Amino acid sequence: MIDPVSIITDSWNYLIVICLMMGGLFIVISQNNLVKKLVGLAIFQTSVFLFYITVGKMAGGTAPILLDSADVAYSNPLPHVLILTAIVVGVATTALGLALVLRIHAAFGSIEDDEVLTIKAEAALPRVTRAASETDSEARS
Amino acid sequence: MFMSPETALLTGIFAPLVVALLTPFLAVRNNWRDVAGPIGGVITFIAALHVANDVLAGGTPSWTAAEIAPGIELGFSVTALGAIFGLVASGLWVLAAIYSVGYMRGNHEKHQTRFAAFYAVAVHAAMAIAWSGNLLVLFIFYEILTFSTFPLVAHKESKAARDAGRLYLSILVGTSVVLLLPAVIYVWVMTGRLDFIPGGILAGTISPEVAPWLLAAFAFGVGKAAIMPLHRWLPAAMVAPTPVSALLHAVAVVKAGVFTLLMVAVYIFGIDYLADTGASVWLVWATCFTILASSCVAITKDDLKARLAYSTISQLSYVVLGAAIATKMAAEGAAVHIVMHAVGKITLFFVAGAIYVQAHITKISQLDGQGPEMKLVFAAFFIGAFSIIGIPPAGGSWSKFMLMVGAADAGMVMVLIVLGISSLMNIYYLLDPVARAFFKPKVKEVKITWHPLTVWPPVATAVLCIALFFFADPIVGLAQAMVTG
Amino acid sequence: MSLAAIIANLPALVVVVPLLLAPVAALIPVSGAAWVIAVIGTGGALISAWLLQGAVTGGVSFSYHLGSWPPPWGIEFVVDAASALTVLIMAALSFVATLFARRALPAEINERDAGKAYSAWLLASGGLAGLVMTGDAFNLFVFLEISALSSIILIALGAGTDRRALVAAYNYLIIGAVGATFYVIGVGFIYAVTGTLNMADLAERIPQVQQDTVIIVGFGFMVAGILVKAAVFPVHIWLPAAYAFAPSAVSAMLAAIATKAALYILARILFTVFAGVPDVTALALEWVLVPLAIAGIFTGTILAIYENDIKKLLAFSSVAQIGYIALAFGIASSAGIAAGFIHIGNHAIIKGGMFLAVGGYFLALRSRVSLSAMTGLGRRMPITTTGFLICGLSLIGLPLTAGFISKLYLVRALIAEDMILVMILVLVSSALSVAYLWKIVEILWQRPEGDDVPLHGDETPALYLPLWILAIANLWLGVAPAPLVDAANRAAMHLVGGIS
Amino acid sequence: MRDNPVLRTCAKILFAPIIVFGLYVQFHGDYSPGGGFQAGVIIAAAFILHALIFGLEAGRRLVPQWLNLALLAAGVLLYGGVGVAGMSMGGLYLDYNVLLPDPSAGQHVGIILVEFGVGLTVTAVMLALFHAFAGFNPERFGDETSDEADHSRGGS
Repeated sequence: MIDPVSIITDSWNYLIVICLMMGGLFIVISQNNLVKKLVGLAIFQTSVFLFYITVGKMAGGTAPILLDSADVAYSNPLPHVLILTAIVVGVATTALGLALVLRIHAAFGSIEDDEVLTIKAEAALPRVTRAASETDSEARS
Repeated sequence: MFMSPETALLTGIFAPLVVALLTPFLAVRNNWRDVAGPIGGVITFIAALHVANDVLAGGTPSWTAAEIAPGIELGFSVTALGAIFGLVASGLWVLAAIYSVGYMRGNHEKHQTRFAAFYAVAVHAAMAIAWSGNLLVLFIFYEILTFSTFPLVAHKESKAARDAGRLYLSILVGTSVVLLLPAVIYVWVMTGRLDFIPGGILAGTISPEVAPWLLAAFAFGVGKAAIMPLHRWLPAAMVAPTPVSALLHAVAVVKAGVFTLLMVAVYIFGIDYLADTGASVWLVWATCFTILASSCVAITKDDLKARLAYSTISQLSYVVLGAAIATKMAAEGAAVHIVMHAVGKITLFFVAGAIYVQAHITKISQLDGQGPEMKLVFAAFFIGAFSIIGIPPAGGSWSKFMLMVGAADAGMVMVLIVLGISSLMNIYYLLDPVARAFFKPKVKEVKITWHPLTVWPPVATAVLCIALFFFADPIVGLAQAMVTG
Repeated sequence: MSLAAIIANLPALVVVVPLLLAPVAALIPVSGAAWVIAVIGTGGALISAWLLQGAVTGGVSFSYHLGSWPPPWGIEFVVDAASALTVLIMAALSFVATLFARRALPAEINERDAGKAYSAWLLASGGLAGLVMTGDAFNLFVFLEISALSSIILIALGAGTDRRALVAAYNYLIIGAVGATFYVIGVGFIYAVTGTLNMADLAERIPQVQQDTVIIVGFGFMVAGILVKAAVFPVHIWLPAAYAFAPSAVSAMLAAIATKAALYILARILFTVFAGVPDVTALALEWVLVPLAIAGIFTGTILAIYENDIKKLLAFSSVAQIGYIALAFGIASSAGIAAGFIHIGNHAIIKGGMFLAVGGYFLALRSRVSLSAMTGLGRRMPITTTGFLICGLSLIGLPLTAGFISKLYLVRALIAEDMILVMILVLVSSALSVAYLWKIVEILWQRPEGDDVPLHGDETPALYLPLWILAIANLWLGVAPAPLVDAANRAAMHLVGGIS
Repeated sequence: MRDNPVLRTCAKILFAPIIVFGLYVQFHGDYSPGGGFQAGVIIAAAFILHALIFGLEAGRRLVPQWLNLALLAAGVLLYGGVGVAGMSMGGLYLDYNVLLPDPSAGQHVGIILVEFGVGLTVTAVMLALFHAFAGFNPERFGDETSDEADHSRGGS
């Protein structure tokens, strides 16, 4: 009943969205590197942007700027506005994520999730306290 | 009459709390602190007498603070059964307070101030349980009683004491939170009320198929009633100093348990509803099993307090049995048995503590031949044991008689047989220590030190055991008021 | 601005006051002055929320049109019994947490960051308020991210005492962003078939839509996204670390209000937006929400029993408590939803209070509060500990405390729907919660083996007063719960009214 | 890159036109495609270009950190202030009609002010982000293990 060829020809935009979405999510889940995770997140979010825009696009529609003639088909402007907002949110998320990665790198010396996890198990005290306790142990030995 | 019943009600409930709050401040002088308990006890007991008097005259003293949900008020209201329990708890507190001073000082226990304060809080909770206005208030003070006795049980702060305390707490709190509270809420959801009405509130709102399950939730939710297999906490609690075992684990705590069950049977289910639906038949057999099984265990125990503890478990089931038989006479017998057993068992525990303080003996096998050295206390033990066994002229004979008549009314011959066997076993394991003390040769030379404050209270309660045989009328009157309403 | 203008603009003020004071706070380098701004911001929101609650008590609900654009074109703020109650609870709790922050926050973070920290603080509380007020499905996403990003910043500030806070914040960021994006995908699907974003309008149009599959998929994505934000099992994994490593004051605020807003949205989506397709929501309620809630209750409780770090223990307990709220909503009767709202309020004051107490311990000990570190603190910090205990008893739901009222109404709702098995599970879990609380209580009064660890400073009112406000609220709502119960009933009636 | 004359000259030439283009996008936003978000990014690009070519310190001299933060806050406050002004003049939050006696003129004023606020904030945020990442100093936050931290990261 559903023709695979017609899916590809008629809904290629949705297929791209799906591919990007799944790819991005997969990267988020599977990658150990904290920066790569953020890249995956960005791809995942971008797929949603594309999804909204492709939904808002009307075949043969023009940009939604008011024209004088009455029989013009406009594309839906609302999704674009929403996605503008979503992009801003995405930028903020990515920026905050990268800032956290920098701080993690400074604090743990690694941005690999599994390495950070093993360090976590060790002393996680702030620098001053730990340095003090280390000098203590050195003095004793 | 110098107090209105309402004033008496509040005095009786809050006087122990005041004592508890004052105790840390009075602790600057040990004598001030130690006299506060007995004085508070006397005030509470007088208040309890007033309240009981008013109830006998047909009144219902009550006081309400707030309403927390439709049909659930925070307040107190005295039922006939509550009046009985209030009398028992407050009256015996007077003696126990005097006794505990002697015991704690004689034993040079640590943290006596903390002990005295929590002791008073426990009595406060017991009084509030006795006079609670509805099931929820009863539940609240039931929990307060549990928590306030934990520091008493774990008083020695040793590992064994703490482990025992933990077992004590986990069984009592666990059962009450898992079973009792849900049962209370279920009753509220189905009937929209929780107050105690003679004749019960469940008839017509809860189907007979559910009733046995609900009763089971109550029976096992009230861990303090120590129905097997939820009895383990009571022997464990015996690590506490003996005044605690005496007042709390022979009177206040365990009686709070059976009192709760009796209240539930009489005022929530209603005797007639129980009899009509047969919801409590299973409970008759469960309690019969507990009576016999714990008597068997008691015989094997050499530790005096452990033997008394198992005897308590068995006697508690007498009360629950009275409720489960679901005839008027049996319920009355159960109510009277709360009093008689309390007086008898506190005597026995007092004696156990007195022996420990004076001679540092805890094992029955070491009592051989010690009788002549401690004549008074063994005489008290003898009379207390008489009351528990149910031999005239001790008070316990009334309650056992009423329970048997009640069972006969219901046509439960097996119950009669169980009660008979149990009495025989009682005779063996309760009179055995006395017999050994007087008729066997000494096995151990001990130095006896004389502590009068630990001797006169058991003598007083022993006298009370005899007195209750001849003056049981008010108690029986209140018990009759309980079933007739 | 005239009084009349203020009254007319209350719905906006709840959100705008904290949000607009946030940049002001960021400009102030002095910690004390920035704190004053934060108090003004959260206090202003609290007063507005209080007045709003008064306005809806009569059963009226009204909508506030941002920019005077009427819905469904413009964004509206919806003020009804449900949103007003939730916003009041959240505003009150964030105000109390702000009071606590004066001493607590500067002690745990870098002094020069204090202004920016309070800025994020105000953004978080304003964003969460907006989340509840908005009647626009996409605007909701924006507020979701405002509150999430600022919460993440606040959590990362915990790095001043423990660097693992950074990892916790990062994980929350990733999981939260995926959740929020799921929500946006869902909104996209629904928008594609209805052409509207206004929630009330959506509720009308969704039943008329022919493409059932799109509705189901959109609904699924939206609910999944919100469940992540609400930290419902099994997507709660960001929560324990985030609460455990954030600064004390932040933990208290987030634990009290952050997930509550998401739970409210869950109720809104289930019972108003998708009210027209009851077969779809019933499926989600019966086969997803209720089982997950019960699984969460047990997982959280059991993990809490075996946890040694007290903040993590409380966080696991939060997972369990969120389960109770989700379960109450899962019952889907008006009694159940009312029970959910009651517990939203009660759990906020319970867990807020407990985290404030732990904050007090932390500042006295100056180290992570593990169980062993707490040995004997009951004797040495009696005021804090008593407050902690009151909240703790409320957590297990003993009568006379607010927690009991929650349990009472939850169990009543379960019995009324004949969910006896679930009721038994709930009660067993609440008995299990006694286990971890008792573990703490015992240690608090145990005597230490050796000498007492030295404490940094005595108990001061600045630290225990906020805690006691909540402790007294616990007792008060346990004895006289009528205002909360009535408000919750009105909220439930309002939401379920959408179904019939 | 500081020594490359081609880059330096191009940057000098481009700097002003980029800002002008940004302002055009900014102030035409109410009539045609454009607005604060886009304009803010464009203007920030000019400053970032400047900092890339002439160094972080020069960039910081041009827009000091305090000014950056002040602009960031000012933009949000301008946006919110317009909303509050709407409230105080008898309308609802962000109601532009009441700002001027003529609703149409009020709409223009309102949207221009709001978009300007957005533009300011976006410019400031972009700059702040750039400086935060480019000027990140691991020593400030790090511990002993951060020795292998990438010191070459930076603006020059």
